[in-house]
Amino acid sequence: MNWNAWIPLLVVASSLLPGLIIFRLPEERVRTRITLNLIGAFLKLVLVGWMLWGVYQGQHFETRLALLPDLDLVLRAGPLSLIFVSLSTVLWLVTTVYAIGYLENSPHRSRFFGFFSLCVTATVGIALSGNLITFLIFYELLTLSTYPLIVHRGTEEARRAGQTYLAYTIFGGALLLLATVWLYTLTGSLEFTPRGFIHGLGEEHRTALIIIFALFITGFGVKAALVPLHGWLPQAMIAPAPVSALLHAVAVVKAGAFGIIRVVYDVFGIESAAELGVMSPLAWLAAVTIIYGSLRALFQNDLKRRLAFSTISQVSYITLGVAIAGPIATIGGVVHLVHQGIMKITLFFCAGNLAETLGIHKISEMNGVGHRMPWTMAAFTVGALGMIGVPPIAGFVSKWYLGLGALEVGEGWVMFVLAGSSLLNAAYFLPILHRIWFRKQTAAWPHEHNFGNKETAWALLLPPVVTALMALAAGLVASAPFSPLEWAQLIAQREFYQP
Amino acid sequence: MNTVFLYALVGIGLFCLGLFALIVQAHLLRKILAINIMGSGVFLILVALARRTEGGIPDPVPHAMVITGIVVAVSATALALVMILKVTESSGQPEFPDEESK
Amino acid sequence: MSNEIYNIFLGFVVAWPLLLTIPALHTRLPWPCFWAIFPAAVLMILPGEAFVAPSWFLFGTGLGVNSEARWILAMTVIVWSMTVAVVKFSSEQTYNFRTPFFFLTLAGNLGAVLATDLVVFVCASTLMGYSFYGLLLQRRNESSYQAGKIYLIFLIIADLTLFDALLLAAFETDDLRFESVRQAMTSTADTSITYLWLVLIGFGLKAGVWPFHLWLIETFKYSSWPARLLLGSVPVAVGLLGIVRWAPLGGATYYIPGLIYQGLGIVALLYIIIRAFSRIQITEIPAWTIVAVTGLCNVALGVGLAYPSLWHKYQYLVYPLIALTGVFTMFLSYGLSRTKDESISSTHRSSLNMFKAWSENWAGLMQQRKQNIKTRFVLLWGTVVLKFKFLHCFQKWGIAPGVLEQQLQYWPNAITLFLILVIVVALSVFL
Amino acid sequence: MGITFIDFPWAIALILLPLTGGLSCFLWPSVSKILGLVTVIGVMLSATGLGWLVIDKGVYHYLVGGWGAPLGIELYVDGLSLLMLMVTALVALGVSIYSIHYFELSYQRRFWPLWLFLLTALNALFLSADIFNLYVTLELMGLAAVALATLTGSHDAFTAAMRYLLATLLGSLAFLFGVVLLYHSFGSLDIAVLSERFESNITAWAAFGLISAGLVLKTALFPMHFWLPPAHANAPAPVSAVLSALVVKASFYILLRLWLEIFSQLDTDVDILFGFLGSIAIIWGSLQALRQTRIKLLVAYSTVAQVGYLFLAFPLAEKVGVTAWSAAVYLILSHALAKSAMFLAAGNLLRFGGHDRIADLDRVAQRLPITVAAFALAGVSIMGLPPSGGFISKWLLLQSALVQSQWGLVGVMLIGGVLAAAYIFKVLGRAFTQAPLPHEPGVVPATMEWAALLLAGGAILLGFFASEILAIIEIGSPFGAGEVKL
Repeated sequence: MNWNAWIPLLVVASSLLPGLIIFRLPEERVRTRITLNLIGAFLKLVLVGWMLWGVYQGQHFETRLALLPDLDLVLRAGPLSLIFVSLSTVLWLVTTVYAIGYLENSPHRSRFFGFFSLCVTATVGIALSGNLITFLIFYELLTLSTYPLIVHRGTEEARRAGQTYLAYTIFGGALLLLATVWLYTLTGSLEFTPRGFIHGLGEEHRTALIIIFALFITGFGVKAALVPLHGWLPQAMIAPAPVSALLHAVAVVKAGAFGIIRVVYDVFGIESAAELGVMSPLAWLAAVTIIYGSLRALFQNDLKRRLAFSTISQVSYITLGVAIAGPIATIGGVVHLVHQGIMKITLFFCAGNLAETLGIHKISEMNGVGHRMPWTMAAFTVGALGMIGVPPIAGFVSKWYLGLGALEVGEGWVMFVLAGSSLLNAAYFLPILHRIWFRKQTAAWPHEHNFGNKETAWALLLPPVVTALMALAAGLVASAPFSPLEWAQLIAQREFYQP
Repeated sequence: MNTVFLYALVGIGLFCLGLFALIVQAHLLRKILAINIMGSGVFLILVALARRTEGGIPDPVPHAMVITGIVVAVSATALALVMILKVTESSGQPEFPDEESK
Repeated sequence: MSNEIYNIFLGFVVAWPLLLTIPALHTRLPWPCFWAIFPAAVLMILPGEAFVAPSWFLFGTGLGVNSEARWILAMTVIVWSMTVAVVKFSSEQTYNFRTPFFFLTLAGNLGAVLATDLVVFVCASTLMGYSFYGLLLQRRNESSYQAGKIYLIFLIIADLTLFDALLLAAFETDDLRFESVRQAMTSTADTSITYLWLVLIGFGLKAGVWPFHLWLIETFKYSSWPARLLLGSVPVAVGLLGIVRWAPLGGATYYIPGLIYQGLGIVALLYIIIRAFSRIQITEIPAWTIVAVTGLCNVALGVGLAYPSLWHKYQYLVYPLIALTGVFTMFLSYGLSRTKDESISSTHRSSLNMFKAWSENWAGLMQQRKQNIKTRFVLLWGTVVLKFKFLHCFQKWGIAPGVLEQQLQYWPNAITLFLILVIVVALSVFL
Repeated sequence: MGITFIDFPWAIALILLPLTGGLSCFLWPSVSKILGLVTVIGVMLSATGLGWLVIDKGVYHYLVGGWGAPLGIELYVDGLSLLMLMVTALVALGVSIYSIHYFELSYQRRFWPLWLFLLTALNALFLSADIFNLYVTLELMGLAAVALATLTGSHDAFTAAMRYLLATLLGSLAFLFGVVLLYHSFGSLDIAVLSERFESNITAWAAFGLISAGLVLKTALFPMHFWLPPAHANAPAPVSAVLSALVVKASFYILLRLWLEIFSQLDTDVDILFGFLGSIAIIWGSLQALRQTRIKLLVAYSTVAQVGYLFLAFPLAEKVGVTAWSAAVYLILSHALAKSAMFLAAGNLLRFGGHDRIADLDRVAQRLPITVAAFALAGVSIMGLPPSGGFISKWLLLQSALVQSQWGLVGVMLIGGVLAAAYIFKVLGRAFTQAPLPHEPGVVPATMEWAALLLAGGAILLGFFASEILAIIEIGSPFGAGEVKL
């Protein structure tokens, strides 16, 4: 029996099954729910670790189930898949712990954790998809399973945010469906192939291919929050903090960015895409998004909204890295997928801690909070500095490779975008840090909860500290084996150098 | 022009007449009657066309069909009449609400 | 001492103060600040050279110590120990919230001194720069906040400039050790000019070289004693060290940049002399001295850039010079601290006021602009809404589907449509 | 044993079982609940047996009483009719389980006989091999459906049902007229024989026009949908489910059958007309659904829109027949399951809140999670989002449209999907929020909730077994062979 053919499916199932069981659990069975969640998360971690090790040694992991007569549901573990799978798996574990602490004593937890597991299932499915239709299926599943989390609080505002989210994503999904089917009728294949599978098409399909590419980018751009398709993201911040942390900072926007990576590398192929002349518009789009997101972030007083606009800006680094279309920029883009995830989840955890422990939602209320919650705020500081690109935190490594990649292919203007964005990042993060550490507390905390002599609950404190350490480590030991950077290099090598 | 064809034309005429009445008559009973007349038209055609060759034995199948059809029509009419009563009972007039003004 | 242990010790010198940052550790240790410097002091007196670059660390970069670095290391150790001795950080109270920043700055400083390549240098100096901000704000009053803000702005711009320089260097060569970067830059003329300018500006900002000296004066005036004592060593000396380490000195001839740099240095000196006669306050003296010294160094560096042969000849003097700068300014500040204490803040406010006016103006301007942009957005949105006001008519139109649907459900219409359908379908065959 | 078991005349059982069941329910109303349920389970088993038989041995012919055409009745089962029978049985099972607790006792005795007669008519319709039997079953089905639609007994229900009755009678008559003309011209009622003898002449045109229009009226294609929304919205929930899921599909099935076997020989552009009307139906139905403030009306208009998709297959089938028709059949299946689930869920919401106004839904996502889950899952299929049967059919439809560069239809399908999402989430969004005016909740029995979820789950599961089901459709190649498959 070949176990390798089943592991990708097991990875997906390891969060699906607990999720389905949790749906039916009564609200008060807290312990069973926690156990189920953690078992699923650990199991997934072990399985992903196994796959990582296997792929490193050249093994193949592929699950293939018939979907349509000549289209299969394919789950395959390649280097690119694994980098995203590992990210979501590790962060799922961390976020589960966090969510347990965050939602303690709040209503509808079974529903929350059920959909949460579904979201992770969808994300992992997206990561492991071996062809476009599988990708599409999980992509839509992600849309659907995120919706209940956004409207989780059940307020009118939440409902409206949910409707906005759907208006954007359903529209994007429709375009993706069109693009996928169209491509299928042209090529007869949807299988992700390194360097793409559209080479065989003649010159007469050029226009069609350009339109298909544009459709893909628009479709994925919705989730990746490319300007002007970003409107849903700041609104979706109405969701509980763990959702903002894992989903809006990592899973959902990354799914979009990952889709762009897949389309450029494994559907069109860098060379064909460059030949079509679609890469530089994409790069410009990403650049505009980076600057625009940072500019908007400057004007936000709500902490989560500021972080949301920051996400819009940061996720486009990934797109930018892809669009620059050189091997080194690819490393930058792909590695930022991981780095941004770790750093941004840290920031959202900290924002959640502030809200949950002290009732702080606005930046203007954060004066002197560093004395009250030093560990949380230390983690926040690491995350924020990493976002700015301060060495040696993870963000520095991504910016390094992006800048270098741009120089390599002679796109000097990217340097200015990076510099401008860093400057803006500093302009909206450093004042927060200043408030945290150096201002005196001016007013009483809005809603302080007492956690004894600790600054907050363990389950709330541990996750941000762990992710902040991960962000530091990702930069400090960037060249260690199995580090995100090493994997990104492996991916770039596969895309650019191997025959 | 043979008699068969004449019967068929009459059938078609009945069908069209019924259809016309179905459109213009507001009273539900009249509508049901119109439907019945249309049905009769169809049956007439069916019976009329059963004789395929001049002087030959008529085809039995259309007759079977007509009998079946009549049974169906009777039951349908019965149901329709009950429903007209119900509609009249609940709304006070045997018409569709949107046609009342006509 | 075997090589292995020496190397590990090298890493430990930097890692130790970092570890001490954790409150649980340094609150338990007696005299934590002294202990933090202690390994560095040991390293200073240990003989021999060492170099460690574990392959997993950052991009395979590392730390090292040799005779040149030892000069600067010596300066660092002296300055920091003096500072500790004078101020007695954590002995004052049981737990001083600024203490972690002290350790972080120290670690960054040591890292920058011991760096053997560009990446580690950047990492360490950034760590140092940002945590020094914490030391600057020790006083926690408005004027120190303002001074700190200026410092931070200069720091960010400097870091960005240096980041770009770093990328240029990495673009030219894979090996980012100082020596190989210098060689690579010597061989590529056009990139190296850009690179040189980026380095000069970046570190010029960091070291407070004239005309970028504004932050230096202000922070000196409005920060507390430990920060003042460290000012000459921490940002300034490390900045100068950066120029020496990074710039492709002694390779190709950079005549024009060299000339400009010399000119800048001379102008700086002249400027300070003129200022000295007019309105320098006594408390600013050390800061102005620092600017003057950096001006002098600039002249020297400019000469070095313009005449590589001269550079080779007197190269060995540079490191002691930088070391002396740090120590000298430290003592100067210390002396001042004995003579005049805290009276400045109330008496001489002219310069502060000027700065404050400027900075508040600037901040106010930003605020205003923010407001403006916001109002403009609102206005724009308003006009858009107004323009599309007619869309509200559609709300009336909204009933149109309802009416149409009613018409469709109207029995005669429905049946007529049916009739038409029959005819159309039948005729369509015909057509 | 195996041989005898497989030789059992399952097809006859499919007709006789519900017929006798219905009669017994009529005779012994006090036990109608149990009788009805047993019958439906029997029907389910028979359908499974028949399916086993057909998958094993291919196309199935049965001459009732040993009499062949023209006087005898012949039953014919190929992949298409088999799938229709199976989905009928499945929906019937779900609806029957639901109905156990839905109706009060006095209504139980009226519901079960009628419902089993309707099931008889449906099964017989799908088994028929000649056009006159199709007429009879169509008429029976229509009458039973109308009677069922009046069960709520309200004024609106009677008016709607009356309209429905007149429409269905008119449609049947037109169909009968067409049948008469066909018989006159070609001397046979058997579909297979007709398809051989058929040729284009003026009587054939008239027959074509009458039959198509009659069936279009009964299928409620825009603008012939006037009778559907009020009738479906005012009927009791299980009845609405059956009407939308099966009754509308039955007339489409006849149209499809006759089109494929007989009228495909006509050189006509009606397919384009159908495609056009289908497109308008999608847009119009979705927009109307979006306008509604009551759930049941919304769901009913959604049926109008979904029927439009079925008719898109006509223009698309010109070049890629197998794909387009498979898509349509797949849509019939998934829509049958999804829409019945949706109506049942709507019934639960109505029972729970005492009303079905969307704006006044009160946190039903927490209080009726299974019902809302059923509604949502069914909605996924209706929207055509993966993984669901709706997605598969939409995929196939899009594929066949893109192959022929039918951009208009592509656009309509995409817009239709987005609009569907809009109206479904209009309901789901309110499921989480609190109502402005809270009210006393009614009790919803668990069977009613689970029945809805069962059907919705079926619609989702259809998305995973596409290749198997598409293989079943191909049995007896109802769509003709020799066409290039995609």
